Amino acid sequence: MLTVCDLSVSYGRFQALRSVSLQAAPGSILGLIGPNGSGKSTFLNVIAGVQAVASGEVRLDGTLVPLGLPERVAAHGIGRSFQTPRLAHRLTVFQNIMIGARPQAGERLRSLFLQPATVRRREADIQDEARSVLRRLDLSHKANDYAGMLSGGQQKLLSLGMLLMGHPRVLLLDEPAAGVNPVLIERQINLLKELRAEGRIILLVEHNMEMVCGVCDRVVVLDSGAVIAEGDPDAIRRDERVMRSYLGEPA
Amino acid sequence: MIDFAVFSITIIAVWSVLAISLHLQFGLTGLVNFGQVLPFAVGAYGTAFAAAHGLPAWAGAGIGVTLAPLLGLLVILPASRLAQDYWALVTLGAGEIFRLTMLNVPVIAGGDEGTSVYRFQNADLAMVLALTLLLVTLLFARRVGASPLGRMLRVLREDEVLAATLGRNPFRLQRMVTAASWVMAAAAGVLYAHVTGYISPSSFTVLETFVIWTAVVLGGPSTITGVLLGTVIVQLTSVSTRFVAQWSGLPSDLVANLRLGAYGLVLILVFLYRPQGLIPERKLRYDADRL
Amino acid sequence: MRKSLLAACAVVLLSAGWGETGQAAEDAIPVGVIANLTGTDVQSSLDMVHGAQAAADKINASGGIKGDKIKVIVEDSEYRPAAGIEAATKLFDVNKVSAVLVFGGSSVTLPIAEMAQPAGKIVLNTSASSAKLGDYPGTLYSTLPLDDIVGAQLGDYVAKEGVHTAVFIVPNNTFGTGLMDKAAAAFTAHGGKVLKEIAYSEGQPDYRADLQAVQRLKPDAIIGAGYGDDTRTVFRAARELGINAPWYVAYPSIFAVEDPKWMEGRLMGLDNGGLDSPLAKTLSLQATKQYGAAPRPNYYYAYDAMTLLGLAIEKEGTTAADIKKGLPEAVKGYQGATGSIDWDARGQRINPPMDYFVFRNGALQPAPAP
Amino acid sequence: MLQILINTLIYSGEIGIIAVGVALSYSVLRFANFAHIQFAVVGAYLAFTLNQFLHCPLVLAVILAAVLTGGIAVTVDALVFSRLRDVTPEGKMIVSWGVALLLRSTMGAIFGSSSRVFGLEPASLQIGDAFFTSLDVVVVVVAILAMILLHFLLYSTRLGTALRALASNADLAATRGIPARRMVSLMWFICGAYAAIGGSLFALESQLAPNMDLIILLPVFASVTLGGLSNVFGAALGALGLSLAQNLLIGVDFGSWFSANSWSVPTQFRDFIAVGAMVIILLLRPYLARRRRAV
Repeated sequence: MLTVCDLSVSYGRFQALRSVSLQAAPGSILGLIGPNGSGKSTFLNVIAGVQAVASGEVRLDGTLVPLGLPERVAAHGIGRSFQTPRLAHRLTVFQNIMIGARPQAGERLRSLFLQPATVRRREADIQDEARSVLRRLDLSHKANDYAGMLSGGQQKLLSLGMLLMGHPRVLLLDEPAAGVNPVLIERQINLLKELRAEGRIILLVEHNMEMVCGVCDRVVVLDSGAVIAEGDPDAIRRDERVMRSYLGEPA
Repeated sequence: MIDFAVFSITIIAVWSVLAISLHLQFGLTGLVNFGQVLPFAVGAYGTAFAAAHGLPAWAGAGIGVTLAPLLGLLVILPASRLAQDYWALVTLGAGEIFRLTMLNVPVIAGGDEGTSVYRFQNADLAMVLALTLLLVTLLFARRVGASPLGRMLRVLREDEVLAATLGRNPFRLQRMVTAASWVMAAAAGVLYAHVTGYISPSSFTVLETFVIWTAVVLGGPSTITGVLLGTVIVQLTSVSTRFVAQWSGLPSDLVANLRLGAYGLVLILVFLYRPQGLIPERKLRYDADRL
Repeated sequence: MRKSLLAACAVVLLSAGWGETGQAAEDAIPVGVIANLTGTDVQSSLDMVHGAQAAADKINASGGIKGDKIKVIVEDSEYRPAAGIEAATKLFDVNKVSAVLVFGGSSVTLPIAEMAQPAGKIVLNTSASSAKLGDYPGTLYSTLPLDDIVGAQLGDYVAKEGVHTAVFIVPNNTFGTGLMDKAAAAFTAHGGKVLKEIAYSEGQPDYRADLQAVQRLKPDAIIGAGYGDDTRTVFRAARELGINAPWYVAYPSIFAVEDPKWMEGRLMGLDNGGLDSPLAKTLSLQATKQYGAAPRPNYYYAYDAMTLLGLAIEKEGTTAADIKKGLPEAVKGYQGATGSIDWDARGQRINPPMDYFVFRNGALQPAPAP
Repeated sequence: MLQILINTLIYSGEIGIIAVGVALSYSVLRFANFAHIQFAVVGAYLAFTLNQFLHCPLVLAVILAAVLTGGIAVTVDALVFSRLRDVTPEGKMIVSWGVALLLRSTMGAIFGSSSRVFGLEPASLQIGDAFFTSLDVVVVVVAILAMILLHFLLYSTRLGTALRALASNADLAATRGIPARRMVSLMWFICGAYAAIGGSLFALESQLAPNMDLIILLPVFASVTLGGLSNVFGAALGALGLSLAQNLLIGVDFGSWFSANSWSVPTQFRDFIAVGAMVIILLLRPYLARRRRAV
């Protein structure tokens, strides 16, 4: 269970988040929607530790998740993808997938020089896993292309694949469907459903209502940094305040 | 000719170690160290300090090789939170502070006048030692570069935040690289001191740093072959301008100026037309279809 | 593409390298000259090269040494120890010289001596003056007196002029501080009091900040050393600050006077003597004609060094061991451009002729010895 | 004390004019431009050539040198930096070193490595027990005028507004129809011209040598860092602060506070103060920045 309690963030006088609280259970997908600038990305950033926070707490299964320390957050099994995918552009797709694996014995100088056999074994395991993840994403044919050469949609799939290598309990996904062609969106939806079935918690920030309604179990609506509505997708579709804040967007 | 060739090879080997050290920092990890001459100078001055105070040579080497990574950590500790161009200024400044200290505090190692240190009487021995050091650093850098660690360092070079969200501590990795590569540079400094037999502040100016940078950028910062090739080209150009000056009959000061200008031109042209250097990073291929 | 590039580099470098060794002529005696053709103080350095060349030309014009001509090979030291050592290695090894003439501060000359000693080669020092240079007997010979000699003379001179309190102003380098230490020791030995020692960084746009303390201390005199355009800036700062104490300096001829009217009678100093010899006058005229300006003293030191080297080679032979044997012989009774040269056992100049000068009517005029 | 203030003004005038250009180009292009220092040297050489060989009056020579150096800066941008859009800031910084090396050696090749002097003989002036020269007055006045002119350019003209818009947000400025290309060229021109004036003043006060960049480099970058890197007038204030710190530390007799003996910081530590200040400010920067954000 992921519990977020009273999360607030402010830059000077501007309040980016106003005491946001929410819960997400294992094996569920929580949608997070709201107009541009409503604080969705900030919310994900805070949970992922990328952004320093003013107040509030995040717990995963009762354990406090440290804020402002991305590497420690990741160790708790929380992984985040970004709206503009963060990738190592000058590494290949295969290498990008591999760096998602954790821990890697070969990243410590001592094991690198003193336990070469361990390093080699772990590396072989990682490669095997990377192959299966690539197959799952249907990206095997791009394995030896530079990540920077992929299309936007493929880059989003790739960053999802990097996350999977770390076996996260919680996935924070920032607009995985934006600018992606329908075929790849379909593939992502299937993937998300599989991940839900595996018992993971998924927080999905998305503008594409088709995707949100298609996969989310529950949806939270943010506006100006505050939660204005929460419920199942159908209820949210009918909510008047949501309609107003989305103004013009077909509900 | 043989002695001069031996001397030149020794010097090229020393500079190659410096270039490999910069390869680890910049080529792999993306750390812009504009004070690369600092660990080099610290190594040399450890030796000079020992010589000036009657300590044995191994003590001097010990001082240099321990002090350099400590200084490196000191510089990078807060600086790791800085953008790379700030860090460049910090390292540039740190290098100058060290040089000015050595210049103005003669108690340490003779001030402007410098200090004589033990000089290898056997030039061949010096060359063998330099090549051995080069081989050791080369094997180390190769092992690191081709390992999962090297892969993660490259991620750091591309995007520190990505490395952090993947559960790595970028600062820990940067500290590790700094410590390791500054030890290398310091070792090169120790060796250099014993090769030249004389240490004074004028050998460790900002210009030295840029000779190393030119070599690394020219050859290709991300590959070991690249930085070695770059170093060989730059050092041979430097040596051969002596011959060119005599041969062409041009005044030596003009030739020396042209040489410096050529370094500048190389930096510009490489960035304009071949940003990856003469030898770009090789793509590592994996078989994705195997079951 | 890559391969062809590499090949091209290799061809250019190798042809440059080997082409040179091929043409080392058999019937010429190669002599190395290491000077800083780039870096600081290039002008004096070039004067030195010209002086060495003038002496070699003279020897060659009179038929060379036993029929062999002297071939002068100039290498750049960039005023950096590393480049100096590289230059020396190249001269000793590729050009097979037995002796090199060196211009440059002691930070360049010392490392060269350090490597020439085990190699059994000879270094002739024409400009550095650190007392440390005396530590290489049999390797390093100087045609100018070292700081221990000149500094002591300067200290004596100032004390004998009736000065009781003084401030030192010198550039912050081996030359400046070395001279200061020796002069201060001699000065205090005569009962003088040093109020402050100022070592300024070279190349600054302004030395007022450096000189302010002098204004307060009101010394009887300023004792100084320095050279080039920095001294002009220092003088200007002193003039602007209203510091009217007289200046006693080593080598006044290498100072750049800023305002001759203000300087009138205010600048005094001692210089290595002998430059009023007929030989020096002839050389000065010749150099002025050739290069458009009267040369600095390094010209004469280099001239003497090259001539002595020629004499030594003529007496004993061309190897370094021959030259080592020949030099002490050659110097006996030699009347050079810088007067008679006496060497102590280390090969360093003692009892050098000293000239005293005072600045009057816009130029340095001879002054009586104290 | 008055003397210390006067010395501070003069030195900060020389350094400040050069430093504002570094800050200006940092604010627009986001990289530390080492080539800028070399523009100062080139400008000084041009002024020297015009004045000594072509017998231009000094004032005209400096103005012409400023214009020419501005032109050189624009050319450098067109040939090099404008074609490096996609290169990282640190890459551009390395290239700027390349440009600096090239310019320096060109100066060395043309004018020789030895130093030159203008050989002015300015009159001595005195206020109380403080001394200075007519040239010093000119330096300070020119520096102040240059700052006022720059302020006017940046804050009271449409060009300046456009330039500042470009500095604060390049993408936004582009959408507003600001011709970025021309603005950047203009910026290079201003930088080159200011560097040339600063370099000429520096050379007039002392001497001219191809490697004088190394003497200017550290105090200039220290000033710019003190001023916050991308803050143009911060850089000028930084020069003032740095110069004051240097002159105070050197000029004040600390010894007399504690004993009868006079003792002050030896003057050779002047550069030390500049570099030390730069490194300390840079090292503290993340903490300062964090505090600012938290408030």
